[in-house]
Amino acid sequence: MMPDLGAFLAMGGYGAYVWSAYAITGLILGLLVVATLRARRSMRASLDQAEQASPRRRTR
Amino acid sequence: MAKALHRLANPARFLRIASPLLPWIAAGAAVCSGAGLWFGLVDSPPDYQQGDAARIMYVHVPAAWNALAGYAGLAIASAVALVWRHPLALVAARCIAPVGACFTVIAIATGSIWGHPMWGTWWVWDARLTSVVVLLFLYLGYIALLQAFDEQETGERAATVLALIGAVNLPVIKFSVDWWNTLHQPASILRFGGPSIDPAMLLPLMLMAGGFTLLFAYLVIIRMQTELARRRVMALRRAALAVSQPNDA
Amino acid sequence: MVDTSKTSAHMTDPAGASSDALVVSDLSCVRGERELFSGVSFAVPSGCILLVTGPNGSGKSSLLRILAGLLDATAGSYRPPERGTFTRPVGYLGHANSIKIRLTVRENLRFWARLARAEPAVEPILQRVGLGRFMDLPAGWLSAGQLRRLALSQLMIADSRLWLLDEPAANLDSGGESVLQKELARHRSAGGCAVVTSPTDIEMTDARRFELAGQ
Amino acid sequence: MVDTSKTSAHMTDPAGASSDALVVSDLSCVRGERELFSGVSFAVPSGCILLVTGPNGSGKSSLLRILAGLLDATAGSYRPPERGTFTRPVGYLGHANSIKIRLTVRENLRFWARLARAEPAVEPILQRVGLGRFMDLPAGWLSAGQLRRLALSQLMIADSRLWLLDEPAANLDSGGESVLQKELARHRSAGGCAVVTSPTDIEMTDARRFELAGQ
Amino acid sequence: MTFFRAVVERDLKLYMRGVVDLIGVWMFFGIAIAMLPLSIGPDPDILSRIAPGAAWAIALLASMLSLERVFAPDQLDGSLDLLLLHAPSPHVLVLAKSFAHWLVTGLPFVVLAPVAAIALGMEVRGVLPLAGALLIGTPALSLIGTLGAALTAPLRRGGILAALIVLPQTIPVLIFGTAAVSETLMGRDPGAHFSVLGAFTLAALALAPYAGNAALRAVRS
Amino acid sequence: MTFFRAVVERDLKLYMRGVVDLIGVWMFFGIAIAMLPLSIGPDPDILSRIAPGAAWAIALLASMLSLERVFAPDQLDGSLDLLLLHAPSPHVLVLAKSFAHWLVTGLPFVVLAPVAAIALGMEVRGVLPLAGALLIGTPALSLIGTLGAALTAPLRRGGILAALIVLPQTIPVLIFGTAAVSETLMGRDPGAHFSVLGAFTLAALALAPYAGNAALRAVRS
Ligand code: HEM
Ligand SMILES: Nc1ncnc2c1ncn2[C@@H]1O[C@H](COP(=O)(O)OP(=O)(O)OP(=O)(O)O)[C@@H](O)[C@H]1O
Ligand SMILES: Nc1ncnc2c1ncn2[C@@H]1O[C@H](COP(=O)(O)OP(=O)(O)OP(=O)(O)O)[C@@H](O)[C@H]1O
Ligand SMILES: [Mg+2]
Ligand SMILES: [Mg+2]
Repeated sequence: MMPDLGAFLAMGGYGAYVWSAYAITGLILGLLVVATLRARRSMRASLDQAEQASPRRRTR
Repeated sequence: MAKALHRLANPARFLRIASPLLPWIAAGAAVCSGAGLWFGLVDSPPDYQQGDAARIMYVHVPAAWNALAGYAGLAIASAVALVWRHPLALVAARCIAPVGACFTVIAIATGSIWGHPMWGTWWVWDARLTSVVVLLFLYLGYIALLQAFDEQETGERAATVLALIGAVNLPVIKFSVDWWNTLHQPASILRFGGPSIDPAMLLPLMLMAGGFTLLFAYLVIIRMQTELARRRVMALRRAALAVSQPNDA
Repeated sequence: MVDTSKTSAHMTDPAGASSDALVVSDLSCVRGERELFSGVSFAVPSGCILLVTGPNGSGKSSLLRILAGLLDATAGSYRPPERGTFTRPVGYLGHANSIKIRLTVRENLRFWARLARAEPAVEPILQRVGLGRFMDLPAGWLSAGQLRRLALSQLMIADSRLWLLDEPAANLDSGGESVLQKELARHRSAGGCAVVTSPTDIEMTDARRFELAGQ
Repeated sequence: MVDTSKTSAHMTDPAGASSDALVVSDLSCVRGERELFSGVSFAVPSGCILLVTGPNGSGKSSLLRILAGLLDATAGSYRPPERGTFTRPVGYLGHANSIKIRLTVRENLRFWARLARAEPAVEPILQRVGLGRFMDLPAGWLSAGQLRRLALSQLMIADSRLWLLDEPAANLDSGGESVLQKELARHRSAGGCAVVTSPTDIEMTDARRFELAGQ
Repeated sequence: MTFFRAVVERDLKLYMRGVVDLIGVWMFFGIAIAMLPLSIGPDPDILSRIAPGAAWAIALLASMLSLERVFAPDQLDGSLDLLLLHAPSPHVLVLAKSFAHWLVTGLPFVVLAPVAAIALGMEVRGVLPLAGALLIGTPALSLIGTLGAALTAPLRRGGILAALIVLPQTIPVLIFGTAAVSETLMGRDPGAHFSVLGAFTLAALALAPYAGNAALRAVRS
Repeated sequence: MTFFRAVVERDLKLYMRGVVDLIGVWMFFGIAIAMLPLSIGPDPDILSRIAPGAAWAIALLASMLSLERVFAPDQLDGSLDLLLLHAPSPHVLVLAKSFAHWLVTGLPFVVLAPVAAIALGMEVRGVLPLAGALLIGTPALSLIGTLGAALTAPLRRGGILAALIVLPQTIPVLIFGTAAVSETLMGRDPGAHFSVLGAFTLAALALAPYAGNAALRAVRS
């Protein structure tokens, strides 16, 4: 199915356009997913911390 | 405190229901987009008119659809929040906004890239393009207002009112812009496609649209989980704060 | 979370209070997710002054803003007195003076007089608070205590039954304080009532007291 | 124009005062074409507190602003004390609190600490004024008295020899007032001096007094 | 009605006392108009074509620029509390505030903009439609703008945010307002456009008090 | 220098505290650019010709819009007194204030304005001149603007006249800034315009601290 990687990448002369469109989409969505997951992870960490510290102690 | 607990009750139920669904949604998004990419980039014919440039469509159009649907979701959530005072609706609205804005940016960026080979320019002030820009600003305005207040609740109430004003106005804006364009613009914009899309192109388009929509849902739910966790953290911190006060004068 | 309320402070039975009294029942207030007070109940009949004291941050201002309708209570209810022979039911003087520095002293007061539909005899009132000589100066030139006097005169001209005064004596000299006392006496003898806050326990003849404990 | 000065208030001979004293000679001030005071002379040596009283509008704030270099006197002169072992010669706390409501309490204080080149140990000072629990809240959430405490801590961190305090106790509760007294005592025992205004005659142990008569 | 008049008159007085800011707004208008020939070049044909649109755009920006003065100062010095306390209903307050804002930022442009447009070379028969369109359309700008101002009232620097959230909502006014003029200039009947513009303003007039009330309640805390 | 850095960093933090707020300025710019075609029509030819001028006008507007934040808030809450008390000299304060203002309202436009101009259809070879002109010219806007801000801080009328004298000084910046770009686009040498622009900024840099100092003294009375 991949006889000619070069032709595939060239996209009939529109390669730069097509690939940059996909790249931008991938980049934005990738960053969004990573940021979203990271935020959840760090928030869960602080939740654990806060729950351990409560109800009597300050969490600093 | 009892009231605060009561307010957490609904979100807790939400978490119980949504969390187990997440892996399935993620898998669905991955499968749909993967298959969409395969059919879109490899296993579909180039468009007879636009050649391979038409493959941009498989990211552009789903992103644009999601951007539009996102604002509808935002407005509905805001209306629910305002009318039924459902706390979860506020959380949903606030979490939809950034995701929707990102999809709007993608639609604009990919459309712009597509426009260069097709129209010979990155941008024209045509009705649809202009209204997408306006949509982006509606999202950004909502986010900005949401963040502008020290007290989160105040920001939420303000942004809710704004979302509803925007929702009432959106059709009017859309109509005006369309109308404005048809009046002024006999512009030389090539219009592509029409309704008759080759089924070989329709399949990847639909797959990608499904994948993007699932991804949208996935992101929103995770953000809601994060937001709910953040609220609990704040509540716990404040409760702790109210109990201990060793060194105060 | 600590329960800070002094629910013992019922002064009359709220249910039986006459309609010319401010009746507060079981009010509580949460701000910034911290409970300031809860279960606050009292009544202030006409002719009566309630002095609300409590340390900084105990919620005195929040309580007053709730009574003025400017802030929503978290729970509980209150009923302002009917206006009776007065023009308006409720008047309010907050920490901020509500003064436009670009207008003159007279213009400032005249505006509030118009809003309150009081006859615009602002001069005698300015005389009473000791601003007679400053009437035509821009309010931005007033000293801190003079600004407070001007803010007080706004309340005096509005002719409301219930006065809500948030630390009215802040920045006032002894002359200003006696003006305040005199006006409060005049107000109560006309059948008005008032809630006055103060961070320290001040002298106020014949006033009931209510303490917010803070935490 | 009325001469309102109390020139009798020389406390030491200005000419012979040592360089660690604030020396004021024959100061007068005209604002808005009205003379507020004239011929004001006094000295405040280190370890000494001067309490300036006077009715509203008598010119207390104007005097303090002159001493801080924020306002030009119409006539007369003054010499702030040398900084000696302190970081700065003069510190000032006006009616306004100089607080940014969008920054947190800690951030507010840290900025003033930086400007004063003080080491940024803001936490202990916030504890001392009773804001320990509020350090990470936006300053806009503070109550009136809490804001005043924060403004006071700005002065404390700057480590100036001469403190100029314009009605520092406004809005403070009794806890706040005792913090203020304690800090003043600490300051004077470190060799500092202070000019404090008040519209009413307040208790201040071991302070000299100066009255602006007003008109 | 007493309340309405009292508030409008006071606001006018205050706008006039702080006249620097206003002059700033009008000056911006002047500069922007003067800039146009500079950047487009003095081609009279192009200048006259864009004249009505430019006048509208600048009137719009100027109106948005001054939103900061509608509620924020009153919020800051405590007056808003008292205004709400005295208002027969918050709706009246919102209307009075919009009206005063319109008097200083909308109405002047009804006169100024045609002058500027003529200076840019617009045909004289465009004057009346332009003034008319502005007269009909600018109240909607002020009404919508007041909503933004209410939503950002407690913010120290809400002005830009207000402009930001309001501008997209004003697009219909801008489009129909401009079109009404250019239709006339092209010799067609602008009646329909004027009707739409009027309908929009009426709708804003009907809805703004409620939305403004909701906005004020939302941010008061 | 410590003082300078401390003030700049604090002001930046305050501008950023609503990052929103700052982003607000940029978004305002974006919307304002987007509104232009809506009012003067989507004709690419006209749009591309007014692009550099519009970018400059809106940069000016955004810069002027935020002047209110330079001194007024500090004056209002008493911080200005303390800043003056701590400043090694008032000149440093004026410079620090201008610099912070430029960082948030000038610098971003050096990047944003060319993007916007391209969106309006300006030829790509105009990008560098436009960015360059903005880089050279916007500091003058901030410096002159800071003066205006200092002059309008007091409540007495004295400031009005001064502000009216100061603010129009921004017009030459605008004119030469636009001209530098359009000259390039027309294929001519813009060197002279750039020199004049630079001279303006240098003069502003040299004079503003003194004028600003004088203005602040006037305020404090
Ligand atoms: C920056 C430029 C562009 C923007 C902001 C944009 C925006 C949008 C939006 C919002 C939609 C969804 C509209 C709907 O379904 O009702 C859409 C759909 C579409 N766009 Fe674009 N677009 C841009 C450029 C382009 C270009 C250059 C092309 C191709 C030459 C293109 C082709 C399409 C197609 C084929 C659809 C699907 C049409 C349909 O479902 O009816 N777009 N675009
Ligand atoms: N907008 C707000 N958001 C969150 N918390 C707030 C807000 N305003 C006030 N608070 C908090 O509520 C508490 C009570 O404030 P309030 O102003 O009612 O106190 P107070 O009794 O009037 O104090 P003071 O004597 O200092 O005026 C304070 O701890 C304050 O930090
Ligand atoms: N900027 C100004 N221009 C003209 N006159 C002013 C100005 N500021 C204050 N004044 C006047 O100067 C007088 C003294 O003001 P000042 O603020 O010094 O009084 P004060 O003694 O501090 O009073 P208070 O106890 O009320 O704070 C007042 O009568 C005031 O009207
Ligand atoms: Mg209070
Ligand atoms: Mg004073």
